[in-house]
Amino acid sequence: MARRITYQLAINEALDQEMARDETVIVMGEDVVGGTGASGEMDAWGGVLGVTKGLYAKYGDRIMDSPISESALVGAAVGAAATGMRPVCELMFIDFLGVCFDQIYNQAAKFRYMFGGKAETPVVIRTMYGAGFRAAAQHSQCLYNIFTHVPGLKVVMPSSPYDAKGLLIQAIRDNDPVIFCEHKALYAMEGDVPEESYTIPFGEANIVREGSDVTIVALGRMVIQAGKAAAALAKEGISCEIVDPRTTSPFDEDTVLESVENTGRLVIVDESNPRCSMATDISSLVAQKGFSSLKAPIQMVTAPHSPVPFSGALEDLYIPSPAKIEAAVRLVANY
Amino acid sequence: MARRITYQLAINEALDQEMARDETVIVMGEDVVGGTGASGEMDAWGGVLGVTKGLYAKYGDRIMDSPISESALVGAAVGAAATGMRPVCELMFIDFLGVCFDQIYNQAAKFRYMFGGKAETPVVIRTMYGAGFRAAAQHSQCLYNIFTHVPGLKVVMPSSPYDAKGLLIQAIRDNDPVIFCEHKALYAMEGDVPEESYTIPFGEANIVREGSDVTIVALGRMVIQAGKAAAALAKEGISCEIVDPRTTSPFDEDTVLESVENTGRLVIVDESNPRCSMATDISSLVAQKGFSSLKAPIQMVTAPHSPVPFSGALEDLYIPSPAKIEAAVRLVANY
Amino acid sequence: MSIDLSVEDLLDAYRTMKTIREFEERVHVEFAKGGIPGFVHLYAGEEASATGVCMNLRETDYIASNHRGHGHCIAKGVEVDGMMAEIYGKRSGTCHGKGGSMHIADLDVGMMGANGIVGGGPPLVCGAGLTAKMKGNGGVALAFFGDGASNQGTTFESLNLATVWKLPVVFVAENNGYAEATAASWSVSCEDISTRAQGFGMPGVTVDGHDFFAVHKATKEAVERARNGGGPTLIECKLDRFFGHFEGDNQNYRAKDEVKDIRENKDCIKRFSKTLLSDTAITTDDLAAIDKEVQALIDNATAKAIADQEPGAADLLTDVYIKY
Amino acid sequence: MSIDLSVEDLLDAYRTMKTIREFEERVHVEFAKGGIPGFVHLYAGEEASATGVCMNLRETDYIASNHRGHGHCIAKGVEVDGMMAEIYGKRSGTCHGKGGSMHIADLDVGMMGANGIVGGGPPLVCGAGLTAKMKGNGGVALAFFGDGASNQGTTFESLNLATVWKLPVVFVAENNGYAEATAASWSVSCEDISTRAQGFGMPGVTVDGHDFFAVHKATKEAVERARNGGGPTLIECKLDRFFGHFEGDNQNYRAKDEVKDIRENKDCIKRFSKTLLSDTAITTDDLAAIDKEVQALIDNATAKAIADQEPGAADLLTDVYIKY
Ligand SMILES: Cc1ncc(C[n+]2csc(CCOP(=O)(O)OP(=O)(O)O)c2C)c(N)n1
Ligand SMILES: Cc1ncc(C[n+]2csc(CCOP(=O)(O)OP(=O)(O)O)c2C)c(N)n1
Ligand SMILES: [Mg+2]
Ligand SMILES: [Mg+2]
Repeated sequence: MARRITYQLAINEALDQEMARDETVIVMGEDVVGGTGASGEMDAWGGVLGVTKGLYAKYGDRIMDSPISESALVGAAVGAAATGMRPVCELMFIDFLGVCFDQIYNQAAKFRYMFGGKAETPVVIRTMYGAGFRAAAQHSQCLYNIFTHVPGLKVVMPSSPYDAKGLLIQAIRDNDPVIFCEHKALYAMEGDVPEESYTIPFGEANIVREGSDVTIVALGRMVIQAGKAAAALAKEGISCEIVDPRTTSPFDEDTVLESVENTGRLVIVDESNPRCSMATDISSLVAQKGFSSLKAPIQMVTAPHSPVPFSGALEDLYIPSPAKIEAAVRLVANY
Repeated sequence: MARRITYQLAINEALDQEMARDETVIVMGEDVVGGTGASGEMDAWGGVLGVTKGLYAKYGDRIMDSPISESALVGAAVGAAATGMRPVCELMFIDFLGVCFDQIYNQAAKFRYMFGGKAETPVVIRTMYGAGFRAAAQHSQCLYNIFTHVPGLKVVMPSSPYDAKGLLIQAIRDNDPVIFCEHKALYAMEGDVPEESYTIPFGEANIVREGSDVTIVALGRMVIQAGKAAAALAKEGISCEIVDPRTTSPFDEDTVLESVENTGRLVIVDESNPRCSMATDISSLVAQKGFSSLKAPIQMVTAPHSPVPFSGALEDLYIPSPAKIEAAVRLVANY
Repeated sequence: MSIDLSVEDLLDAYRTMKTIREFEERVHVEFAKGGIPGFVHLYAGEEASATGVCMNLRETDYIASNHRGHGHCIAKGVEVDGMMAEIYGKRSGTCHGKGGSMHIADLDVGMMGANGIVGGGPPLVCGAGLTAKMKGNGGVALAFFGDGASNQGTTFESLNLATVWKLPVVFVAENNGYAEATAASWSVSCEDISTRAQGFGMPGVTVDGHDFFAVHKATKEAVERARNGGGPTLIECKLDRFFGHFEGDNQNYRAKDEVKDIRENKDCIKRFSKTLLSDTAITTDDLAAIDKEVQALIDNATAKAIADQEPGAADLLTDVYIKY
Repeated sequence: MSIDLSVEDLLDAYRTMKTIREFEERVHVEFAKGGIPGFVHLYAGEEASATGVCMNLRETDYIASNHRGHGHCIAKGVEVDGMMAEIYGKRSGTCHGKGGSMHIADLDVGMMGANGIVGGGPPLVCGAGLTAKMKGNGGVALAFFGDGASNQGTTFESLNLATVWKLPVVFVAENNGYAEATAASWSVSCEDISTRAQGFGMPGVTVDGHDFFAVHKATKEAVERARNGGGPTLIECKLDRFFGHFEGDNQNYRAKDEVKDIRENKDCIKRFSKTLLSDTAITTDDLAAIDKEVQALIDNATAKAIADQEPGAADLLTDVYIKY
């Protein structure tokens, strides 16, 4: 039975259902409970933006706050995963990966390979990314490219409440380390979400909108921006197909290549900085394996090569807008 | 006056000459002196592979060892740079960025922008990268893609002793943070290097070999591998042009695009893992801006999407080989 | 109490504390009105710390701050007009609107930046201390960080490095009892943060951070030691914040009347004024004059900030690099 | 001395120490011959630590190790044949040749891995300790790390977290006086690493790491405390390494006769044997029999490792993911 709930609630529900299903699922992070040791209420925050709210009341010590020690926190999640638990660890903002990255890419990601298959590390790292909150350069980054670069990590970027729930349940049941990237500007987005538990397999792109003239591959929140652009372009008679990869690693090459085979034209929309990014990754895939289908140069719509500015006026210019996507689509459509 | 010296000595000489020239240039890192506080000789190591050997005798306290505390070490270099020094900080292996990355990408790289131009951070981070030493998954990575992704950082990858010296001197004089990536398998490489001080500007690619049939863009040690492949291919009548970008950020787009305009064919050789990498970055550049020149799909020759294996047999299969480069070139040449 | 500060210094201290307080109270009000974007962390209640500490520093000394940085900025001499405009994201802001509340910096007055990364500052002051040491200019560098940051690896490493390199550095842990919604009494594994100094071979002291004089004295000793080559010190100031972790925080992790009690009984400015009036020649008129002055300063800064222009497209890509 | 271990246990301890020693001496010789690739860090000289510690652990308890991990592996029960083959990068290696000396792991016997990252292990044992705590199985997790690693932020954070979360964890700092070529007396900012325990609200103790019995006793107490819900402990073992930091290190940062003196006067196995012979019923014949057995074990492991096949192309891309 589906109801309309928010992206944020969808995530909360996924955690709740998995914790109920499997005792080894535990949740940890800074203020994921909130109020630990303090004079007021416990479960005061349920995460800095309230995503884990209410889990403490149901699961008690299976959800735990952490000191501000991300290396120890993430490392503990990784170590617990390697020894029999299924931790879901919150790294509050993806921007903080710099104080704990080693435990992710040198430890969790490499255990299985380095140890010749002698370890499984079913850890999920939930983290918020993206601009739009006027949160400035150290709280607005994308950085999922960095995780995608690393062999051994799976990287998930839900763009809707439905995907958020299904992909998170999948992530928790997956036996490899998963980085689960939540766009903070999507938390309030509503959508149809089944009450029951369900999974969405990794590596299966979602064709969000069918179309015949131009393929738009968009990631995370950019799927929404692309949708707006496509709606406007439809009025001009340009038919866009929007492909949402849903996971950047594994990546569904086939769906993207097939779509480009049909349209011959590709625009990639990626909120992150443009160098060595998902935008370049998808470009290179198509330049290599879809070369003969291409009727126009590939266009990338990305943030510029700069930190995220604080000022709202600047930040709005920074984030790829529907208008910029439309311009890019027109360019390839009229090539 | 040029003499033949090693890549390693070229780096040492650049440091030496810059320390002699400018009092604010200081060097810091783990065992860059070696023997600090110990019962035997000082300057016992001069870096784990001896690159900074002898500088202590000349410059005393201007070169200093560090406890194993990379965040504090790198952060100290960044803080010293922001307050008037020109530190050259050694991050022994690039693989260790995970324990200090925040100070690099959230601090050094962003100061200037976040502070509205109110800071300069002329820090150089020298670091060893690359496979071939049987050093396994945590001491053999490339990871320069990650730095290249970050706005505010410059990234340098010398492929010869001549470039190593000129680029390092440039890096030290540059007023932005620079990541200077030394391939450990190149340290013993010899080449002509002028005794006097000289700089090589950033963002100017080097055409290592001229050719007309296929453009090979190769990075760091892969320039050597590409050279071997090109020599073999020349015997088959395939003429390769080898472009060495020398710096990945800034990146010399023009030279690459011009070369591809002439050849119509592109092979990129990048030792790093293939996702969201320099290989995809260069692919996407050409797919976007050089589309009309392309006569064949772009080929990437990279490491596979896996950690670096320990076994020599596996590591040799892991590293892009001249044979693999040749195969890729033949593929595009015969397309 | 015997006070070894001049009347002028004491009035300056009062002016600084009051400026911070009024600045923060105003930002609180303006934020609630919806005019201020982003995450904003207010320093109100902790003024004795920034002020008592920074009075011991020269303009050429450096501080690194954290997300709760307005007080540190003001105490170190950053212009209030620029700060307010920055918080509004305006062009005349200290950072031309690119930084915002969490990234105010002004290297010209020795302010190395607020910081959005908990534990980001301590490594940086090791560097500033190193610069002073290498240049032999008698400079000192000082890091402000919270109880939460006292658990961050970067902070511990900096304590160790500062001792090993004998740096002229002072570490000031502002323990306001909370890191976001988490109690310090729970997250810090020892009674006093200053206890940790011992494991890092430096003196450690805990002071009442509501007491300007206690803070001033402890810092004076530490700064002198640092200037004289005696190495680093760890000072813990125990204090309280008046507002939530950030603006918008409903603070339900705090006991019902906790803030009310703090405002009534632990207000560092009330306490400081009382001492000034009872133990020095300073009069209520003197203080009232400053209050008025400060009020005007903040009113003016706010009005200007609101009226100022936002940056525009031409500013988006400047200052990423000096030269690319 | 009053010894509260059975003869069987003591002989087991001797066998373990001897196995580590012979293993390392052999790797040293074989490395010099050129047969062993990569970076290799030998544990010889430190055997009393790994052995005295691990005798207190069950197979289901976990340890995390570091780059100098062979001794920890052997003491925790990893098969010597597989280890030797791994160090040669062969297919029959513990990790099928993909890990090498710095990455030997065997989760089945509670060995969470050697580690190429200094300070990589302590966070991981917090996780293993958490698993034990959540499962309520009385398990304990223990991290070995060096004096160098004792300055890494990850280590400090783990000490704090273990106390805050009341984890059944033991931290064993093996202080061999050096981190690479740098003296611990310089890089560690306090006299004893165990001093740092205080700042993390846990008991800390320094023992003579050459003394099997001292190590055993301290660990026994710590492990019992952990198993009984008493939280973490920090143990520092002061000891010495016989070889260089890694194979190929000329050790010119050490005083001329330092190693010779250590081998002669501070050999933990000599010391242990002496005690066994003087204070127990164990005879030289008993020990000689074990020596012979160990010799054969190592000879055999080495011969097999050399003879074994290298992995091949089919192995390059397996085990990156469980399922992709
Ligand atoms: C590395 C990192 N982790 C987490 C956060 C989120 N965060 C911002 S402030 C804060 C609490 C800081 O507490 P404390 O250091 O005591 O400073 P206070 O806010 O009490 O002044 C947290 C967890 C962050 N900004 N950076
Ligand atoms: C994060 C990190 N920094 C630096 C190194 C390089 N390195 C390897 S071992 C070592 C010294 C470690 O010293 P210690 O912890 O005392 O262990 P020991 O070698 O003495 O057993 C260093 C600096 C590393 N592997 N990882
Ligand atoms: Mg606090
Ligand atoms: Mg050591």
